[in-house]
Amino acid sequence: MHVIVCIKQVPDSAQIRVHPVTNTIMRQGVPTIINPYDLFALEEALKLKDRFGAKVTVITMGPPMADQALRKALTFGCDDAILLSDRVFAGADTLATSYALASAIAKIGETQPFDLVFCGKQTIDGDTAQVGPGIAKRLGLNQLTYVWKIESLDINAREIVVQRRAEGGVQTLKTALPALITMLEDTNEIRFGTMDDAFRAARTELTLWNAAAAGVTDPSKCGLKGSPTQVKKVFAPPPRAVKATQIKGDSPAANAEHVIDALFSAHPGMQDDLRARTTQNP
Amino acid sequence: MTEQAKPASSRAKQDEALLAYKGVWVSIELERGHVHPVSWELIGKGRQLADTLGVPLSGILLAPPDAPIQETVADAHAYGADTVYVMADPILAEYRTQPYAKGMVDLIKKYQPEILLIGATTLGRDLASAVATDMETGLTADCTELDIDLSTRSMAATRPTFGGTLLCTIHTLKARPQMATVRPRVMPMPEHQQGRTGETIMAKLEIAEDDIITKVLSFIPDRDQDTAQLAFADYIVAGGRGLGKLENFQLLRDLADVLGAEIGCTRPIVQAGGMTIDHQIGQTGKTIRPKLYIAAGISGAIQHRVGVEGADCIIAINADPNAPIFDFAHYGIVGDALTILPALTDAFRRRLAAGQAGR
Amino acid sequence: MSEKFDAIVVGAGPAGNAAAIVMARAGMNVLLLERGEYPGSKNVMGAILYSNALEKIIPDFRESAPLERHIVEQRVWMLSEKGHVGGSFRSDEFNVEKPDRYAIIRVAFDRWFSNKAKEAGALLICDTVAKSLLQDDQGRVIGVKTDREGGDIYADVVVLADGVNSMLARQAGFRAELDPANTALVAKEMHFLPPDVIQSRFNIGEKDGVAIEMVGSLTKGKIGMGFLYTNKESIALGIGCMVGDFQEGGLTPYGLIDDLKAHPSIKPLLAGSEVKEYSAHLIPEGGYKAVPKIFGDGWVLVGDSAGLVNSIHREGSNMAMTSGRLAAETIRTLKAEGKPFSAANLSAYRKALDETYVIKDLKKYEGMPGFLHGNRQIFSLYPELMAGAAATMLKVDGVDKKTKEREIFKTFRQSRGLFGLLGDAIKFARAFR
Amino acid sequence: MSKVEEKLFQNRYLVDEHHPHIAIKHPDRTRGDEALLQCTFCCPAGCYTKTEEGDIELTTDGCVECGTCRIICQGKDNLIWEYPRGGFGVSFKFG
Repeated sequence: MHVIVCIKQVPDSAQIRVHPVTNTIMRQGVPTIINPYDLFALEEALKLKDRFGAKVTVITMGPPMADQALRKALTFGCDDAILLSDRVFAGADTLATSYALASAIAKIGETQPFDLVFCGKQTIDGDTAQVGPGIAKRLGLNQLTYVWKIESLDINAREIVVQRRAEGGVQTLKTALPALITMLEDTNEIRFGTMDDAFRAARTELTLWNAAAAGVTDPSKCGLKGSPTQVKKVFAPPPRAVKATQIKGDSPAANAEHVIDALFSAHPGMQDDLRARTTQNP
Repeated sequence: MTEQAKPASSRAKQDEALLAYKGVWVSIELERGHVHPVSWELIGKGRQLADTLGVPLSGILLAPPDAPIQETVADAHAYGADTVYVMADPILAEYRTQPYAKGMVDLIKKYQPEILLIGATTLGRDLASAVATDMETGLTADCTELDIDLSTRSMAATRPTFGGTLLCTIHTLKARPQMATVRPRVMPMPEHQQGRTGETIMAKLEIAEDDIITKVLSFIPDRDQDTAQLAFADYIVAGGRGLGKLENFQLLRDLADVLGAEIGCTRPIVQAGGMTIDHQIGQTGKTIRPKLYIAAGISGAIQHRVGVEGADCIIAINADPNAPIFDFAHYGIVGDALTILPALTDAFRRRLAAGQAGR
Repeated sequence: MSEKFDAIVVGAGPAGNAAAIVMARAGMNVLLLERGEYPGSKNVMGAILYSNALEKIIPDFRESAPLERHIVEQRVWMLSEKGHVGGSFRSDEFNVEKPDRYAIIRVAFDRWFSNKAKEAGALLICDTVAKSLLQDDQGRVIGVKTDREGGDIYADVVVLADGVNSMLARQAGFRAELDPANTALVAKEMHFLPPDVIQSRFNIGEKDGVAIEMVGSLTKGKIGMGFLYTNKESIALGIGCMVGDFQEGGLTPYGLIDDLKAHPSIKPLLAGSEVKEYSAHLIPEGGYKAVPKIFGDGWVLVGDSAGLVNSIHREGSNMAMTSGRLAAETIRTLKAEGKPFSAANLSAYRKALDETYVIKDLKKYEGMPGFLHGNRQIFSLYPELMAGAAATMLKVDGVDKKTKEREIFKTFRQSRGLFGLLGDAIKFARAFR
Repeated sequence: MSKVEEKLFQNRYLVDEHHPHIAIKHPDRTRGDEALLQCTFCCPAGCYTKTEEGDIELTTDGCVECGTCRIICQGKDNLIWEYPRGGFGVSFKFG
């Protein structure tokens, strides 16, 4: 069994601050990390390695320094790591990214057929959740997004049953391999690799592919040229200084009445919405 | 943004192809007989964008035949849609990517809208990325603002980036339709103009069940879920160290029951074993975006604030008048949460008792 | 299958990197273990780099090392309640082709330094904590146990460069726990400002930097020292006291640094800055007397882990690099001669260290810790007296200078008494001799 | 006390959810423990807090791993002090 996991090296956005006075974006000292959502995909793939002895290949598209993210992924126990790096890819939006990754994954499939591709739900810098589905579409993989749990996996019958988060509930789906799974957050916790994993990560030769090596046939579909969307400007949101309106009441009961009056007048639909919810389950 | 210098002819040819795309479309999400409100919010926004561009606004509805289609189409017209494209087929009973994407892409290729808005629900996100890849067009997710740049007639989509610390404005210049998903409760609800009518165009779903590999085995609605769904909950009541002993959290549960709300807490409560980690709200816990968030006995340190700022309305109860939470809550009650919570519970129970008209 | 190396270095700070580079260059099979996510992620320092120690390891370090500013002005302030009195040494001497001191940012520097170790051939592994030493039945160190599964790693010699807390050496009973009376706790903040604002406030050019060392009443009679160093687009501000003083209460570390930030001499320098990091670190200040045994069967102790810090002159990282280098050179020689890494053979490391400034300087100030304890007034009284004296002398109010001098002498005598003043002067001189 | 929380918010932490690296050995016997009481005003990250009843509680989330509490409590057998698991805990951006 062979599983491919796509990861992305992103700036640790929790560390990006907006200067309170000048409202400029302060990026100093912001380290790069593996996109946190991808860690749930990595752990799920490694569980398949534990259960079925699956080979886990991790791939990322990015600048040369994205190799650090791959090395970190190896320390969790992945077997192989491929860095997709080429100037042609620079500035790619999600569509162009999914094209490049899909080409590379197809290239991997030529020599080592794969059963599953894992992606994180989204990235914390792009937040668009489109690369996974984009790859699935291009490679004709069955797309299973927001997966909560893999219920069963039958390699011989080429079948997988997953639970995924749907609108207002959880859906159980059955589909055929090969499939692409994007994992929901908080579904598992990334493991702490063994010492052998750490040594292998430090010593493994990373496979470096440029566009040609990755089997990209149409460079115009990559990078900025291949990106229909273009970021016009990045700016800091206007500071939201809302001071609480203090509810003045001489007793807890009076306070309660006043705040509910204020609440329902500010949010007209809320009383009916609440009433509808609570009468459903008395 | 100056147009990249391209040989005039190929750009002209390309512009012409783009010009063929006309009109604003909004995906109407009808699942299990219920239209997700974000669809109407987007019809309202779509109407605005269509009027700015001087083009028609259309809804697009994919649903099983036994769904309340007529009723939904009528509502769509009432909220402002000029036309509604309907694709009714039993295959569409439970959402699956393949049939829904196929249906939508066929309609897009046939009627060529220039803008397509989809609600950023789990269904909408899954569907939008599949459609965008098929159409090889641009998709901007979770937008907070949508405007038209009349100089290029292209849509300016503004969305949060880097985890919400920053915003960015994105254009889709050389691909159509310009796609965008928008989160629920971001755009205002439009007015329901009773009696407003419009056109309805039926279309056939060109895919058979046996062409579809993925099967839906079951669906369990959220209400029966045991684990806290804080990230998706509309109403949340949370407590912090200010409530004192863990037994006092029962007051929180009483209020939550009356409101049908989820219960949350701050980091120290999880550490003290008061609640499990999936109830924790804040920087190292969940980020919540409820309609109403009631915080009792929570000081509101920055680590908590970053997790709750997305709430529509925050009511804070704290004994300390200058607790930081009063700097970002909408309503504040300075007092002892142990007496105010029961008062709130009774007041809400009376107000929400069935049939009791608003005071 | 457990791994075997010629040498394991624990800690990728200045001492560890220095040792790893020297041994790796000698062709030894070296493992460099770092518990943090990347080298520097667990290290905190005021952050002035003195070039001499590093030049002996990487002579052309200036070409590639991430250096913030080279220091062109060194100021020494005694802070009083309302201001400061002090001197500053600024001269073109600093603007030589190879400046001797730079302000650096430790995370950037340590990552660079560890890359040099990797280039030399050392194997760097982060995210891994060395939990304890592996010893044979004679107590000889034969490797380390890490916090990863299957984490026993063997080596002929282990270089303990794990910093001031020196967990491994203490656990193995090679050295004692730190003494709160002789260990300083320093709180530090990184304040970000646009480069041109820093340059205008300190009257320096693009590459130049200012270092301010402070001592004073701000620490409310506790033995406390502060610093302010200018980086390219940030200012490192820190202040601390002995842990023993904090134990007496009345002053938290974050309260202390907030007081410093509000001090009239400091506040204007930081106006409009954005704090991007708050950290704290221990500094071993026991001096010569507190330096433990730094070698044994199969192990050596280098850097802060060996307490090699001369706090009077704010020297720590250079001593770490020198001790790391000397330990590695001793090991390299023994390896070449095929000799075992016994305590006797490794004692050559200590002998080499004795000949350098490291031990000589520590010996010179051997009495200083004791002096500072016994004479708290250094930190509370004298700064006030000196500031008062300066204010009196400089105020042009018609009072003749002679009367002013008598007045100043009267205030000194009143507070310390004639013999007190003499005693302080003698003890101070002796401690500095 | 709130002052230190603003400072800690600036730092980068990889909190190791289920493995706090420092623990009070006898949580039921902290009242009157002089050393632990000193930690409440010596710890630079304010990890130690005294409750109204006088017990000392420890939250290691904001710990900067300086070691001050360990050397204050040395010899009192009231504290277990270790480094967080590899890569976890505070991760300085500048140091």
